[in-house]
Amino acid sequence: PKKQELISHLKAGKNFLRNQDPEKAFTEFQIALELARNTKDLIEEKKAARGLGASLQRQGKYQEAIKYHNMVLGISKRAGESSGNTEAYGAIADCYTELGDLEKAGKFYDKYIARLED
Amino acid sequence: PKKQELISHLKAGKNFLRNQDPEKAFTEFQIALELARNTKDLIEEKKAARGLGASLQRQGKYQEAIKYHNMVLGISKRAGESSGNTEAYGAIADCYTELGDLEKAGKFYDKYIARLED
Amino acid sequence: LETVPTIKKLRAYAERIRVAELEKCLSKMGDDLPKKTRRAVDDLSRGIVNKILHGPMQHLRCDGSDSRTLTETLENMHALNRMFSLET
Amino acid sequence: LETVPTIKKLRAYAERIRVAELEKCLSKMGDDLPKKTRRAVDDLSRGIVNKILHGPMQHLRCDGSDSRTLTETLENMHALNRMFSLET
Repeated sequence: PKKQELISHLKAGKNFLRNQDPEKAFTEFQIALELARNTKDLIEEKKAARGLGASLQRQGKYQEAIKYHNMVLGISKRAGESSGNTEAYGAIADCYTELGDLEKAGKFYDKYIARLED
Repeated sequence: PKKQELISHLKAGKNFLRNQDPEKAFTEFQIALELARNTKDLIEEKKAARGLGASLQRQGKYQEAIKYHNMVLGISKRAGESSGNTEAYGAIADCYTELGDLEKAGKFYDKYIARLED
Repeated sequence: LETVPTIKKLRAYAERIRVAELEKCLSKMGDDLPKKTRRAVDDLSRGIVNKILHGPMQHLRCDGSDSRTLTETLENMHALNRMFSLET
Repeated sequence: LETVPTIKKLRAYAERIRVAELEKCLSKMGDDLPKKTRRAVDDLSRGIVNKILHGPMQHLRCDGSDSRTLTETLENMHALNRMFSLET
């Protein structure tokens, strides 16, 4: 039941993102993140963090978005499995590009590119 | 039962192609083509023709391969549905490239490229 | 560093294609997909895009320590901008 | 016309990736796949590859009627050869 609630918030968040409503998406992913943490569900926690990053990015809040994309990397480390990391590195680099920090963007793109062949 | 026999020959042909045995693949696709024609199954006939073209191409018999790739285009016309045509145009162009007829190859690549966005 | 924005645009270009084709595919496959299938299809779409992009992306990030590499990297960038209409 | 062999090589390059990823995907999805699913997945793989290749392929076939176009087309070819290691 908890799990189902969690999944339905993730789904709602994705739908809001698709329909260009990143504010509402953000709220959904926040609830999902909370639920995932309570149930110690790392896989869904990662999805929520990614959704939060994407929602902020769509709103132009790049600095905050980076925080959540970094959270994805952190969860991967804790979970011992790296799914979603390639995308997270790419997204962080995209954010730094938007912020005009091409140096840092380049460093994260390098990590992203190194993982494209896996 | 006829249909099942047909499908198993198509499958065998594909497996031989995958395992770098285009001669044996050719034989399987020939049987499949015959069966497809007997049962007037245009969709499977097209798959057999494509397989024959690919088998010949792998053997370096480009001129003959073109004949079968053209057969794919002909079947599409008769069937009134164009699945596989993009690939057939590309394959014909590949064959002409191998034969050194870059002019003709270019013409078929143009048809191929025009369909890439569909 | 001049090539960094091109990396971003090329990524976005390919991602648009990936998502559009993935949604087309999922809508054909019906609703009650097993999770395993859903995941395999998603991985397929990412795998193809990532592996195709790998070469171009790498060639936008040559370190430019000698001039030939830098010139080539910029040529790659200009060609990619043209071929994928990334500047419009 | 000089670009024609590059078109062939680029097609082959992308096709190798497509087939490898598709087989990985199908092996994950198990044996008794509904035909519709099998077809949708195949279409997905072709759709992504074709749409990504469309731009580069088009820019290898500019008709070369004026010199700028011809020069650019050759530059595109050289960049693609480099980026996808098509000459080795």
